Amino acid sequence: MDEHRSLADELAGWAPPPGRPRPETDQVAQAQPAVEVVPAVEPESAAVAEPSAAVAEPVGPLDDAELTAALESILLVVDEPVADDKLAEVLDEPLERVVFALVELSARYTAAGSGIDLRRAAGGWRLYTRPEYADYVQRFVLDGQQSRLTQAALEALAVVAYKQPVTRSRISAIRGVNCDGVTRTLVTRGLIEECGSEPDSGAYLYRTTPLFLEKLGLDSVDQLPQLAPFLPDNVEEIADA
Amino acid sequence: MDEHRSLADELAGWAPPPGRPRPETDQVAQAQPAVEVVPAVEPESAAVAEPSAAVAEPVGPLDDAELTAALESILLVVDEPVADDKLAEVLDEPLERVVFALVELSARYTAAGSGIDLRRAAGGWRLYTRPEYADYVQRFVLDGQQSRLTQAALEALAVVAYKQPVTRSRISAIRGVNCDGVTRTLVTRGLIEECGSEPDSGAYLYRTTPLFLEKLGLDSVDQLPQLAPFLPDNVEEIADA
Amino acid sequence: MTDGATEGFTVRLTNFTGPFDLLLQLISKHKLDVTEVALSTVTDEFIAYIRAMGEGWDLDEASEFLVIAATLLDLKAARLLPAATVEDEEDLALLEARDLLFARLLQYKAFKEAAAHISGLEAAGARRWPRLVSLEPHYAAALPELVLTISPQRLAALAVKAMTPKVAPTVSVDHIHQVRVSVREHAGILRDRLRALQVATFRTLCADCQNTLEVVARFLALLELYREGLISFVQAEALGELTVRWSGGDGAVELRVDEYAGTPAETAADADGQE
Repeated sequence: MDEHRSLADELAGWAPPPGRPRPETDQVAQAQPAVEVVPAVEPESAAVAEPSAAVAEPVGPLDDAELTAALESILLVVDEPVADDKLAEVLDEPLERVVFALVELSARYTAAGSGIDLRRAAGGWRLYTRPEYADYVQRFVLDGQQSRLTQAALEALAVVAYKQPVTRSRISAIRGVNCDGVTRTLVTRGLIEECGSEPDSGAYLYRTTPLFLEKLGLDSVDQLPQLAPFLPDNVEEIADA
Repeated sequence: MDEHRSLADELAGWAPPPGRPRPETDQVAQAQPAVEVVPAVEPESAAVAEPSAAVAEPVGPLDDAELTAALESILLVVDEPVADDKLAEVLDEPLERVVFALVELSARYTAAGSGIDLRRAAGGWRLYTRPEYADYVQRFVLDGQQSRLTQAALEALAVVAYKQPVTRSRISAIRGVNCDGVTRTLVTRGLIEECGSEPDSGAYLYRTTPLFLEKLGLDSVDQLPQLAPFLPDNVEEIADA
Repeated sequence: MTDGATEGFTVRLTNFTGPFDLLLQLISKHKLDVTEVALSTVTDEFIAYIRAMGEGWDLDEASEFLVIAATLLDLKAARLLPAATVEDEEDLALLEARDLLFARLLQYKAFKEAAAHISGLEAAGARRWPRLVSLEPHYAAALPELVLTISPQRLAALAVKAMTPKVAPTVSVDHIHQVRVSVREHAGILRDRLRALQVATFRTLCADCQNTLEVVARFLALLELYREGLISFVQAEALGELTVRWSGGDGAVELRVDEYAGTPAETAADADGQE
């Protein structure tokens, strides 16, 4: 939420170019009709070849419009949030330029009231549907909707989010109930994962996953509100005593 | 290709409105801040609520901007081309209006030089990467691709082979970790495929493909070894061998 | 969890996720802050709710409820005495126990609020779907060819490995038909056993229980013995082993244990009247 607003701030006073002419793009399109053809005449050769060799080198640097369009194309095929530096690397463009283009693109979608929402999540960028149209989208998402988390699972998840890396027994101690079952559920749902073990006890440690951040629309756990305001200063010491 | 040209014909002489103001959309966005705002005064009630009950019915007919945005949202998540009459039915709008909105949206993407291409194919509409940017997309897709499956993917493949047809959440439950990612990899690699959905949950079911059999040198899944001879005792050694 | 009233006394249980959650819900029901007065106010209700739980306990849950119930009873008893200055070790221990309970309660409360925040984010996220479609065929065709050299035997072994449960399966007790048990009877068993052993863990004391209901009965019986001042509890860490110590001396002890609702004996009728 916050980063969304700050995104807008960043872009305040920045005028998107909605209808500027782009003759270059059209020329490129006409010059490369072969790309449109679905290949598969000799798929083996393409598959066996070195990845880099199969890819034609791009023709010179990208202008702003091309960069944005290339990002849109790539974002259309990603299946998890993609880091801006990976995009910069693939496009062979400076990171700042790519980040600026992404921020601008996201703001442009929002300003235009597009049903597509470009968001930063879990340290990367990905296209999402805009929540306003969830009712319609829902009818097309055939894959079984995951049931919402129970209160117990949410509490355990909160402890992991704020205390990570953390053992199951610590989660249990904070909640006052055994948490083995809900911990297992959270691992199966991909929201938390094991990350080594505590040196002394050998007990598994758990942390939240990128999927957790993505499902919650967070870029990092730092965006969660501070726990401290809820807590008197000395609670931790007393509780750990 | 053909329908692409016919689309272009259809659109000949049609002027896309690249930068027209859309106050309605902004109003809608402002009228629904609740979706973005973190509520959670009574988390229990929210968590317990039926998914369908949580969905507010759309408020009256859609204006042009909303209709277009709703279409964008839907098209973002559909994998197979979706027929215009199905879109019209779900949106509860006249077919002509929906078709017009789709054609207009496609033209707008093209006119704006967007990296997103809305095309009619196989009797329906789907978002594709724009061919001009195929080189970049391909570079991105090939970046870091492995020719071997990870241990996790192999294990998920084994579960599908013996439990098919099986849902992703079942694979995750069996393996005790989230398997959405590896399942996608196996689908992309053509080793497993969707085969309908579970009646109750609507979750996709997966089964192995002929390519899987071919790679293993089998004629049918019936030729897979029986699981009975393996005792739990030595499972670890054999599997890790 | 449990809902509604069981015969004997009327309590309306909302879903609670543990002893701290139950305490907080009770305190907020009385519109109180988390104070000593609040704890004292809800002590009886807390114990009443524990009684009403009946089925659905497991040993791990029970011990934590028991420790908290014991602390609450201690605090309540202390409040009934004329306010005295802290002079002996027992008072000091009580103050420590109280502070620890407050600290853990407030800590839990903070995480519960954090969980509410996360729930809100989850709800908002559930109205947003990511782009997740299969690769356009010409890109998929360009992927490096897959090397898959696994043998069918190894695949079978992997399947078995994946399907072998990673954790000890828990035995469900849901199917066990309900047996009526007597708290008074179990209090007697525990009294005899503890007088002989002097010290025993809760787990040991319940080792011969045939079903959950018997564990609950032992649990309630321990509370009764505690209330009578015959035993004390020691627990090194939260959810750790709960140790019970006999402090009733060597002489014969008459138990004044009221029966609870659902007891087979005819004494069940007056169970709700007890305090």
